[in-house]
Amino acid sequence: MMEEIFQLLKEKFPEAIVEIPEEAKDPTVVIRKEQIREVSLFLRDEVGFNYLSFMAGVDLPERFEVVYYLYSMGREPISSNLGPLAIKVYVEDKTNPSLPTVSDIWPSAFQQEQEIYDFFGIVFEGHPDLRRIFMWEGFPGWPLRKDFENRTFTFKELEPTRPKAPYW
Amino acid sequence: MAVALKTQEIVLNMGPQHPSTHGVFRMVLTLEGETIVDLKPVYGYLHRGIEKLSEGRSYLQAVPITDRLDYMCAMTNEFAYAVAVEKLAGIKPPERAEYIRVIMAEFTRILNHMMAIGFLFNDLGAYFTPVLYAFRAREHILDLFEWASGSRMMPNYIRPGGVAGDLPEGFIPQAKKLVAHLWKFADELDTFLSENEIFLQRARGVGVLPPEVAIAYGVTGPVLRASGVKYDVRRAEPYSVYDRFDFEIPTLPNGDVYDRYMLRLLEWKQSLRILEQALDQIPDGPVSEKVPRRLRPPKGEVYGRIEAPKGELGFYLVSDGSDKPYRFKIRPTSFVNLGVLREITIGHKVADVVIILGSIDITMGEVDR
Amino acid sequence: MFGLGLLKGLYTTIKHGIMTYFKGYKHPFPKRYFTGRPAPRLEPEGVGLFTLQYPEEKYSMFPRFRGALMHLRDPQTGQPKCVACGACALACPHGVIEVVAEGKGKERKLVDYLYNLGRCVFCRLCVEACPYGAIEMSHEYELATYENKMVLHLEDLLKIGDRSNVTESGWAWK
Amino acid sequence: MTDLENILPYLGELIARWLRGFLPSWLVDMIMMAIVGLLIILLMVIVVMALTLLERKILGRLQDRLGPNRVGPYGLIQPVADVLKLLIKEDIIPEKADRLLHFLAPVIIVVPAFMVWAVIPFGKKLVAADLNIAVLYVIALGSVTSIAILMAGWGSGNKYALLGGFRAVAQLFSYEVPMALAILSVVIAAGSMSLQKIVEAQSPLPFVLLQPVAFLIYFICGVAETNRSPFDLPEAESEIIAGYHIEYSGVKWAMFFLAEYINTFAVSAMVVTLFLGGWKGPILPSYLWFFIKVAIVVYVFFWLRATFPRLRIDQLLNFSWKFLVPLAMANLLVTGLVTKLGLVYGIKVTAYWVGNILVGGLGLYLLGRFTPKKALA
Repeated sequence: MMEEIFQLLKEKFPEAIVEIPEEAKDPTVVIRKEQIREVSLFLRDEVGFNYLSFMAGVDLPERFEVVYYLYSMGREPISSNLGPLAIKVYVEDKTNPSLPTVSDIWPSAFQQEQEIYDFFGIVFEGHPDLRRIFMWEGFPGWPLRKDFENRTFTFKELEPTRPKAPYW
Repeated sequence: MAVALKTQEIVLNMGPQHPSTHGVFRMVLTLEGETIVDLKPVYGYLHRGIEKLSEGRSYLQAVPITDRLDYMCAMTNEFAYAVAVEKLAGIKPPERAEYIRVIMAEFTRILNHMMAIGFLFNDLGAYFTPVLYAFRAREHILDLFEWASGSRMMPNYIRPGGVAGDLPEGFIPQAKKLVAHLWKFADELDTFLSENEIFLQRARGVGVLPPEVAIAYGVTGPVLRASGVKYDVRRAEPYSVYDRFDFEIPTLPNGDVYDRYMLRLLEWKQSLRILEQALDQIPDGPVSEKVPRRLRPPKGEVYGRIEAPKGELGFYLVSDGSDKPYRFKIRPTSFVNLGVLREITIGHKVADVVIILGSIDITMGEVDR
Repeated sequence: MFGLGLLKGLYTTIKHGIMTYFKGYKHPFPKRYFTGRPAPRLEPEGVGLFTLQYPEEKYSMFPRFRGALMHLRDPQTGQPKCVACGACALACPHGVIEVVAEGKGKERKLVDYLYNLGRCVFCRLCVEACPYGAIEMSHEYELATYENKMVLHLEDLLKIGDRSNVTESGWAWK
Repeated sequence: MTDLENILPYLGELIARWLRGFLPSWLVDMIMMAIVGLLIILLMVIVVMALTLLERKILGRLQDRLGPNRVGPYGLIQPVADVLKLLIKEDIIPEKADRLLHFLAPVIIVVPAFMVWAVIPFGKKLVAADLNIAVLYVIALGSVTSIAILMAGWGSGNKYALLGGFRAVAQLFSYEVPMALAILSVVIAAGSMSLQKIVEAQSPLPFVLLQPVAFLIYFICGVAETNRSPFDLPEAESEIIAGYHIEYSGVKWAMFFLAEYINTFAVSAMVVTLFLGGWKGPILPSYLWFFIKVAIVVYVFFWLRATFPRLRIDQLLNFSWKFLVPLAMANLLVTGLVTKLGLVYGIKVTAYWVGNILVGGLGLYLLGRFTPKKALA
């Protein structure tokens, strides 16, 4: 099943696929970040991956990775479930990481992208409301990056960064 | 109304200190009269950085931390984590451990559903009665958990590779007794609440979530199945020993608050069916595989998921070969389910927002992590 | 017909209300003036009074209950079994334990054992890590203090161990 | 028994006779009225204290709990502790509040609550003022409450309070209409507006048996008038937290609390007086019968609170205007027709019954048809 999908992707977007790692535990395909929207639309509409389970950012020493886990669900097709299919996007630029949003393709990406922005500082171009949702706007640093200073912050340090009420 | 009366919109802050936002959730509502025009969820009041904390701990030390994600159903959190780690390290837990896990997970599901129903009625204004009845039955379940693991709510019982210890003597007869009682309690709640005309009026046709929207927003669990989508990880991607049990995935067509309530009741009964089978079939044998205390799984990444009471709960783990996870990502059920809140509340009244939120059934520990 | 569902609901609540006088924990006199034996856990019945008047009535704890940490003594010598290997401190997810020891190698001797109760999550990972069976979770759960005395020392932990009448670690997990 | 029955009027007469010895009679009348008023206020405060404890105890029992049990044996001194706590609590006035309205609202809400008791007959001879328009007086006083609630809602300068105030006004105004109509059918059946006369008209059968539909309507409206569950929208705990009294604390909050419980008690007393035969009853003195009956009605109030979820505001108003008002009017029509026919008692009772069952059954059937169903389509 997955082989066919990979074949389909290779035919349709030959230049978009960076690699298909063989040793991965879940079927994985690495997509160039410029083509992620087209590939996503294709996977959603033509293949039927209508359910984006989650998105995760990973901070590797050489690059950022954003992982999309796709499944499919429908009204009745318990037997015809696709997935999982992991799409990976490498974000090579570590200083100003950015990639296109998929929040209009899978609305569930809306909050997930906010979360990744909040924790990794990866900007999703075209996201309608990209803001920090767990930390406050102006929190120093991106907590889940590996270079984040892992220590106790004092109140005095953080207080000036906090937005003043009303802040909605 | 033919002529709409123009009124000034007011911005109402619901939460973080509000009796029915289920914790420290905050909604910024824009109201026209009592009708919701806009809703903006605000998170982060319970953010503890669990993902970051877990990256600094070994695979075993992260188990007590997963307990504190969705503190209502700690057992399933551990279960999901164990499934992920076992997939990562290639461990196969023994048979008896799998059965114990299923028993614990199904008890947790019942516990969560009864509390969800109870708190839904609290939001509806039933002044604590269903909640306290549910608390009462929950206490019996928690007694079992305490008996087996030593702690009511933070059991730290299901570990990668098995469970912490075998079931104590007399556990299974007591559990069977409790299952019989829970059948009765389900029926009692059914007569108590299901036909209540006030509840029907409040809940029918409120917060309707169409299946397409539900899928697009990644909603899982009872909320999804109440919209008529037959999707359950236990059947879609069977983990543990769920493929051995005979049970159904109930779905309901309307996707309103009432259906979400009803679906929890139906699922509760299916869980009891699983429990009856599991308690009968449980084999003897060891309960834990030999797993080193400092587990060093091979390099790679993995996503392990289970059907938690609230929906799909998964852990995305990236290992770099060391004894600590390189990336510890939680796929939080409540957080993803909450994404659809704005979509289904706009146009309803203030009183409906709280019950829609209650019917989605969130735990802030899992939303904010 | 409208109202049948409402009547069913009313029937359920009044049934519970009446049954509290007959089933469950019985309090013919205000229990607070007669403190007695530990209360049993109720059998699952569904009706009956469920209030336990806490400070006077208490549950008896399950054997595996995880309360505060305690140190066990060697029954022969009466000395603490702990050899200050530090496995517990390493296993703890929250850095609760600090082992203070003297000497190196065979000479290593336990001097003090700092247990930060304020940070403990009672997960029992330290006990499982202990190769000598020197520590165990006690059944003590009323741990609130008026002073900021959250760090327990070796003698406090030994006192808890003496109180709890346990000689073997992991006795409940067999 | 007659001694017990007459003990309070006799005492009053004794005091009055003694006072007349050295005071002009108009002054004596005034003093006697003041004494009666004070007695009623005192009684009400005690009743409220008892009610707060009873409510918590009863709710506790219905929920498998014990209720308050810490202060004194069985928690009997709990209300005293509550009152003390409320009295010594800091009184906070929000910065954005309209200070005058914020101050006046608790005063205004508590006065009509006490005033209702002037006309309610506690016993055969125990009524402060046997007005011949007592029913009108009670209805009129009931509507004053909504002004105070609106004042509190607006004056607090809080959005939740404002929502609560809006809800309260809409609710109280809507439920006054069917309430008045329900009382009217009782008045027609009794042929008088004086509450004493209405009580006396209920022999041998109380009006609950003759006018079950009016009883139901009045009871529902009474629950709504006192803002109690399932009609507690103005102070909906889970939605708008406490509604109009969210910004009140200490003594002012206690005033709202007092008024609410007195109103609950007053509505129960009105239900008893209008429908359950008032102080009538065998053997025991009349005032005891009155309190026993009121206690039963109050228990039902608490029972409802423990069982039912709350309605939504639009459903609440629909229920009043589209169901209760037409039903009350139909009931009024039936009552008027039957009374006008001037039949002998036995036939009249049967006619009432038939009419009520027809009206009530039809109403409930229609309501059931328009209620969503459990059926899983």
